[in-house]
Amino acid sequence: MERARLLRILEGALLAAGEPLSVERLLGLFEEGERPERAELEAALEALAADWAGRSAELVRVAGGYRLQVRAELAPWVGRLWEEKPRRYSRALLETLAVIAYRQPVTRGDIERVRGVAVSSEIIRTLMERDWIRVVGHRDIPGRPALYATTRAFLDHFNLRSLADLPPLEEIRTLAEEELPLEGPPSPSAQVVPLPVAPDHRRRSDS
Amino acid sequence: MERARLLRILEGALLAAGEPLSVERLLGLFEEGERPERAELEAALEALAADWAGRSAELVRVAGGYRLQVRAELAPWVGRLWEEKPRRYSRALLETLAVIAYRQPVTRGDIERVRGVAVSSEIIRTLMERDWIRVVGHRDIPGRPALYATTRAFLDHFNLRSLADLPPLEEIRTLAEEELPLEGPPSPSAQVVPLPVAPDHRRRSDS
Amino acid sequence: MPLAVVRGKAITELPKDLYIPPDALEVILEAFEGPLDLLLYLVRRQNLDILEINVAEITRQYMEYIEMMRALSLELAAEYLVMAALLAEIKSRMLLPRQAEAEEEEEDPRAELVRRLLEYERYKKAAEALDSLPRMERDLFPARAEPPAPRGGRPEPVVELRELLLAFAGVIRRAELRSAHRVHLEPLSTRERMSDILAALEARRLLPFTALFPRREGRAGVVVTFLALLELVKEALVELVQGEPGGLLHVRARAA
Repeated sequence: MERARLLRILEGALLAAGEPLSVERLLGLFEEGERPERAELEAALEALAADWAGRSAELVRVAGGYRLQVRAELAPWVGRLWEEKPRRYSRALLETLAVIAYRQPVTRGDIERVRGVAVSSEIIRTLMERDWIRVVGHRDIPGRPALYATTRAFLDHFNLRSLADLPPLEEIRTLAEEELPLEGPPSPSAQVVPLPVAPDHRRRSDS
Repeated sequence: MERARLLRILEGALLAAGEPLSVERLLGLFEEGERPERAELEAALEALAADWAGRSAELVRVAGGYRLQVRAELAPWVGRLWEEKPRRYSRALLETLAVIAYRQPVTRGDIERVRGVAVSSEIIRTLMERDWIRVVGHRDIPGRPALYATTRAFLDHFNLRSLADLPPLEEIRTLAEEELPLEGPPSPSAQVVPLPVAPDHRRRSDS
Repeated sequence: MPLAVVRGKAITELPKDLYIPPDALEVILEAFEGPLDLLLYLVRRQNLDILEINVAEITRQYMEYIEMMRALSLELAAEYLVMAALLAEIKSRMLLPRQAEAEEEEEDPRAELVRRLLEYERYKKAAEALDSLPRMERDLFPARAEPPAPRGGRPEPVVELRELLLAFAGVIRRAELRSAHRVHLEPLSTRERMSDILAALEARRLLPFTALFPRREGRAGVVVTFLALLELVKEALVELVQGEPGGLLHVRARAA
């Protein structure tokens, strides 16, 4: 593969990933016949880094691999992108996360069957990037779909010691329909909910 | 602000955002004293688009604003970054989406009349969840069925600036006398199907 | 070996004008998006213009499909039967002699059907055109770079446990509306342990059975791990292997 083409592919992948890419992962983008040597790939990455010198982003090497990063000097402007409103997750994402938490390890197909709706790649990606879910294996069926499970970071965020601290299904069933905040505003306070051991507990934090 | 610096800031913001940014949002990145004129900003965006010409990504304008996106020709490599294959949508879903896109606002009944089969709730739910369609009102007939229309996110996802950019619907052939030749009289009134409303129309109701 | 039994009569070969490779029959019959789609196919297969539709012939072929689908016990949407009735009606009206004076108001009985077919075909093509547009996640990907550190760090949404539970309550409710049976779950400690075991097997392909039972967890831990293993075996996610009779048990992930 000619150098210019290799550079374009690498740059495209780094831009699309938005996360660090290891040399292995970058090599994995190529089919066997066209796959560059490792040294060739590394040389190409160096050339790419030189290409980006003096531009809005730089190619940096971090623990997880290579990533493009917007230069720190642009922070005063770029940071204003997010000044106004904190993002919120969609209901679809929360449902997907809940299904993974309660039924893990599950494939995307499993989630779709429970939810009755297609799960977008974006949701899975967001949850992976947030480090709330991870791939723990693959199911031994055609396509070898990934099996997802929740992570330590997930437990930490929700202040749980283990999944067993999540309320059992029977309790969730009793959450009344009218309690469902379809598009309700986020409750402003309480980022941390007390451990939901006893149901009364949880309801108290509700009110 | 000098042009080169302006370009760097815009590029940095577009890369950091990873989603379309409107001109307003881009103007909002600058403090009052340094804020470029709208025309200046738009000229800078054009220059940026020219900068990216022939590279791994391109600057495009979609409904939600300006977006830097990795070129489609790199999809074969970039797509390998993720294990999940991109979703393929069923014909039923695509046909439902097409009827909504071209004839909006429509009720489920309208869609069913065109397609000749019931529309599954799952399809509607998937489309709602992907944020490609939404309810824009209710028709004032018994049952007050919901009226569906496409969203800005739909246009963004399909790389469109407005509904006018959709591939044109095929011309309607009217049933003229000489065209239904076998027996019987010609159909008296060729029922003409309303063309999709002008896009601008609908977009106004969008905001 | 009959392909199907229709009205007590065994069909050993498909009607010639309906030729479909027999092993593809079900797939093809199920591929239609409804009666209009099927009719459109029948018309197009004869290279006919929709405007030149021959109702008697199309009706005959349509009915053969319907019988075929029934014979194969494929799920037949009610719309197919409604269309069958409509076709029969049109056919009979075409046979009736027309009265001269009525002729003026009377529409060609086929007109409405033709109009619907033309209309459906437009949207069918529009759907294909839509599908071939380059789209995000499939052909195009947003170009992103890590935001700059100091102020950039995009604030991640905070989710409360309650939101998560309510979302799940909604899922359960919908799932139970769809299917009569209730959602049931293993105890969460078991599911969690299943994930842990799989994760351990991701790192090392083969683990000694005993390595999964850390001493410090005591009896409760043993029970949870054992239940998790049974569940993993049941779901065909892992297998237990033994090199020789009486040898050491090993656990291995099923997917290679």
